[in-house]
Amino acid sequence: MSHSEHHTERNSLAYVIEKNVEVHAQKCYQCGKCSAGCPVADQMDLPPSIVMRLLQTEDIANDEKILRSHSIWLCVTCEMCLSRCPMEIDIPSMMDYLRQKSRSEKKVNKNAKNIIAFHKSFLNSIRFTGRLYELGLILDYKRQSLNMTQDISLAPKMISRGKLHLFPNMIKGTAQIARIFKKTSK
Amino acid sequence: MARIGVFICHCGENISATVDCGKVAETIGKLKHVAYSTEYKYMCSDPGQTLIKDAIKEHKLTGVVVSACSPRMHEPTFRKACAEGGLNPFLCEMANLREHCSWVHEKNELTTEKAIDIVRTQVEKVKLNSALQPIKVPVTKTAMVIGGGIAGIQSALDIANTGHKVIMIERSPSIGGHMSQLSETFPTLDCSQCILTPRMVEVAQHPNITLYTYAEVESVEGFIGNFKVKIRKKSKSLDEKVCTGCGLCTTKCPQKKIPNEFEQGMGMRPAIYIPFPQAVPNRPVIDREHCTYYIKGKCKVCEVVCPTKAIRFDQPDEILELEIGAIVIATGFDIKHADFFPEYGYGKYKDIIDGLQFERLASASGPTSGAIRRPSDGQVPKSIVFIACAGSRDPAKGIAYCSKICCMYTAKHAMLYKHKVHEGRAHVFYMDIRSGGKNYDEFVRRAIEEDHVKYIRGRVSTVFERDGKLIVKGVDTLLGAQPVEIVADMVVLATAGVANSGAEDLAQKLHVSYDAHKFFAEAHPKLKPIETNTAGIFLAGACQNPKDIPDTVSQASGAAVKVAALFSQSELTREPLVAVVNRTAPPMYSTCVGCFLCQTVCPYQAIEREDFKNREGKIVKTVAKINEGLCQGCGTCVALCRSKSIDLLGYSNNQVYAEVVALLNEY
Amino acid sequence: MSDFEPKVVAFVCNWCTYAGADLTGTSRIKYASNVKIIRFPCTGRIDFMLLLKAFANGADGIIVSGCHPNDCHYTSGNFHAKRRWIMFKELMDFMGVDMNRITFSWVSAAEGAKWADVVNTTVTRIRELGPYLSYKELVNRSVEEEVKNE
Amino acid sequence: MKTGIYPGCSLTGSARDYNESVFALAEAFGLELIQIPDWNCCGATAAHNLNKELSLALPARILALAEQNGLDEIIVPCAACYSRLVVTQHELKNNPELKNRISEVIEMDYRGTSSILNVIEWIDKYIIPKLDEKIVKPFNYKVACYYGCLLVRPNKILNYDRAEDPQTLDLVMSKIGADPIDYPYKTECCGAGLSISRTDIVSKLSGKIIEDAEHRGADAIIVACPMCHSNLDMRRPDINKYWDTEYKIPVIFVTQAIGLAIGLSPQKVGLKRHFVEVKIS
Repeated sequence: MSHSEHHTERNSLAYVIEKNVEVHAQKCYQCGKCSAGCPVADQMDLPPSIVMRLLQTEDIANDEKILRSHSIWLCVTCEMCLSRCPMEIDIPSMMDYLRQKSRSEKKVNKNAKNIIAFHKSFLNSIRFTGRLYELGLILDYKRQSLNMTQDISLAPKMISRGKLHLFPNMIKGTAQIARIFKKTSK
Repeated sequence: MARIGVFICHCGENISATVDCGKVAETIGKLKHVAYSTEYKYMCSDPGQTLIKDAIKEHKLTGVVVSACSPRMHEPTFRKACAEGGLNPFLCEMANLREHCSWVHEKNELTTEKAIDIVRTQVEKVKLNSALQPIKVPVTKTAMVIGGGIAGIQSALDIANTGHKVIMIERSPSIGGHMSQLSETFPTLDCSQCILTPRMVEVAQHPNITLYTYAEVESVEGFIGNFKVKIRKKSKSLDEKVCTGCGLCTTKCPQKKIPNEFEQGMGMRPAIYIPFPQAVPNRPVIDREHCTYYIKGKCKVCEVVCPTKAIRFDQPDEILELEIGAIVIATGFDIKHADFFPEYGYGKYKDIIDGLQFERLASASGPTSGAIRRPSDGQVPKSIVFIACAGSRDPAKGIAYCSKICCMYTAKHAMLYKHKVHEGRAHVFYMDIRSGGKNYDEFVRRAIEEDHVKYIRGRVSTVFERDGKLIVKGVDTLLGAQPVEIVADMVVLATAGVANSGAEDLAQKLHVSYDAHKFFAEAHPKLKPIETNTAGIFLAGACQNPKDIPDTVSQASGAAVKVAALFSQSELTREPLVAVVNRTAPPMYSTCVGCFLCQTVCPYQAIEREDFKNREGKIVKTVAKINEGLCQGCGTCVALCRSKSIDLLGYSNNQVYAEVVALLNEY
Repeated sequence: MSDFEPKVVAFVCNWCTYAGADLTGTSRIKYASNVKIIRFPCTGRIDFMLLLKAFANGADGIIVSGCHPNDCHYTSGNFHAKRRWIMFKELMDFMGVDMNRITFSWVSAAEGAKWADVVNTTVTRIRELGPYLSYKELVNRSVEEEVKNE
Repeated sequence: MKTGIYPGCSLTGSARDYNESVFALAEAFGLELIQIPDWNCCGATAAHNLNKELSLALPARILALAEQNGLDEIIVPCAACYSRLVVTQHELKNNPELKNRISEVIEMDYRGTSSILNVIEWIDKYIIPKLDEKIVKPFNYKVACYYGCLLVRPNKILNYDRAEDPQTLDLVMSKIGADPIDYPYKTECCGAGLSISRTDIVSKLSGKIIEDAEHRGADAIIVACPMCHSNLDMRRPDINKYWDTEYKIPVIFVTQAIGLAIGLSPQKVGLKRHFVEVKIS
């Protein structure tokens, strides 16, 4: 509470995060336990503890590095980091925030293209039907990612096991869902 | 006509940065009865105090208000200055402008207004202060040391060597404490028992020291110089005078499967036992909780084999009542154990041990005779991972502080391992290496440079077992958080040091403060680190916070000096802030109606009866009277008195009413 | 109402709450400046008639705070305070004194942050309740009546 | 009290087997489960990755529908949906302003009063008390209980079981005769939402989970989350290709295992729909 009063003129990413998701980057003392437990840290360009360190510098170039990183999209929100963090820093909430900021500032990392394409396809699917239409999702994702051959063998097997519907399952409140999407998409 | 002097302190900028001291001094200067009002940068400095002394004479002051820090900090300083200036010290009050105002509020008008109110309140109070004379009480020149670890031992020996009597209380069957469990000590790697056991023997043989082991404090009453202590000597179920300590009973006891406390659970002991070979006193006790006779009503093997017939199954606990002048608390600490760590398996893996267990493994007198063998299968581990800061600096686990000793003993453990198992690999996961102290950092460097202990900066996320090995997952934060996975045979956790069990209970019996972690609290973090806030009770060692041996020993000697200083006087002067029952002219004698409700609530038995007799010697009235030697000035009797006949000097009804009225009304 | 600054008096014991409030200062934790502290050796010393005195003199709220149960520097002063407090509370309730204006709490010498919390919640509550005019009116009226009667 | 059920999208498609086993159990134990009428998708990972408000609004609509229909208690078999619903309830409870805003977005009254049960809580409450008398074929296998992430984390919010080495699923399994092994991968992540977009990562992570279970001699991996199931079962060919292995250990929903123990047919509990053949039965 008293911090924000001292730093009202700041506009660093750490400050914005503090204000929006109440995650205090300066709490981190770089023990690395988050990175040590993170299932995808070895794939990341910036493991979680490094993201925390970059935030602490409050340096514009470092803030850019974070928003343009692949890491924020690789985070699978498994919550292991938060669960073991000695300082109880809510990294998963911070990652959610960083993803949204990275997207709204058009700084999305190129390598994250597929991941975002999938999320978008997913939301597209439920925007119109209310529920996930798995076949539609796969087709839409292929269109968005231009990844035509992936999982080509999976679909027939799913269909044969009754796990893939050929047609969407529309709910009654689709209009309401559409309005929810509209109202929240500012 | 009151003439009050008011002195506003800036405390450097600590007060003046948020309070307009000039305005306060000016406003106060205009109040009725204020003869002098001024401000100064440091009132507690020598020129500051001189300012007060001079003003007392120059302005013929009848009362002084020093508006500065908390009276808990500097009241004695300024009362002394007033006395030197020729004013009765009890005509000086302090207004707390720092802790209760400038440090807790923002800089604005309201804060300055509050400062003025605080000062005004004290001005009104001090007008009603009366000149008091200190009370003299006798001093019982016997000290009690609670705890027989290295802190208690050092303190007891130092006090005893000044020629005063010492009673030492230890709750386990032997003195020695944690130090007796240690293998070698940093930074010299000399054997812990070799340097400790001579001291233990000295305690036992010292003519001025009376040792009670297997004993605990039952209750404490009284005050500095005059404590009345009850000790419970738990029954050892044998006659110590008859027992020769031959130990035959301990070898014949059929119950042999009790986890050995001294070996940190890594060995077993019988129900009748001597904790360790060098124990002082070297006499066994029967652990009644596990003894077959006490559980099932038959066995008595020890009684049968005892050559001197020393066993006493029906021996009761004994309560001793002691007169004590000063108390040293030296109850030590405990550590967290492996079961405290969910991410390291909740203690379910036998080969994840804590630091004290490693000490026992490395100790020549330990369960493996000093060979490093892992508990699960007795194999010599080819690789050990040491995890520093296990539980310390971990607010999520409720322990935000640094345990201070772990960096050093972890380096020592890794070194000892490398000395004993040359081909072994030792890794230390650490966050920071805190090795301040004489030859300490050199010691850590030796571990790294000469003994090739691999230090990895990072906290371990998890440890689990697979194929009899322990998989340790961490990162190297100095390599950009690169994952590190070590397959180890054993893991040693440098677990957090915590308050000893029963610390809170003991603090309540002694009426001393303790902190949020149940460590005993010092009276002042810098200037009174040995005193508690209860006069006559001192601290030594790790009962205050985790400490290493040199720090513990230093503090223990410091506590001894405090006790010796107290015992150097035969009388003690005490603040005369005691209760008084009023006296009026006969035939009333006092407004006291003699209900003696006050007697029932007084915690110090300080309320006596006084009879008034007429000329014929017949008792016409009996009223309450305070024994000022016993009264501690809590004032409970004052608030309770129905006839308003009791008042408390320094906090009289008139004074507190004046404070309330001043605080709430315009001036 | 927005510029109403409540006057709150705190009656605290020297050993726990006063020391706790010192710790609040040492830790530089900020709190509302409406509270002014009067120090007693022990909560056992506090005569609850003082509370009425404070209200009569214009207090809008009162805090009474001492050591936690079992932590009393004088062994049992806080127990007696607590016992008297319970009786006093009943009486005050009966008389129509607004008990929402009084906070009774335990703050130890180690609880600097708790002291700030006790102060802030009390001040916020009193701010919502507004000035304690009804008590002042009651007292003033009775004084006038007394004068008339004479 | 009526118990509602929020199946979630997976259970109507790729996790039909899970759905069948939940309803088979409900039928066998005479438990009524009322589907929340007109339920929608909870938004899953996609929503909270891209749009925080949406990630609260979608679950809020589901909860509001449950309230409207008088369903004070809802079982959510999918661990991911369970997590989203509980987290939403928690966030809205602690932020009245946000709660009003979300109410406005979903155009419904939201109170946040429903009690949300995960599948193990439901089993503990309704099935365990009547289980003993029904067991005809004890599930005598060594099992690795795999909880995944979202059943136990964020622990402070879910407040269910312990975050490290949880035990509830193990206890349920031992009740039907199984022998749960010490299994350090219980709460390691399988890769979850990256299944389609980064199959390589999922293959890698899920492969480790399977490898350790096989290494410790487990006969089956027991799960309570459709996402975990699809990553460990449907993705098995990808996993075996990634690691160059031939892992054959079946992945079974806890509800399927209980079904088998009380004598339901493999068909009835959906075992025939698995990709990795289940030889247990």
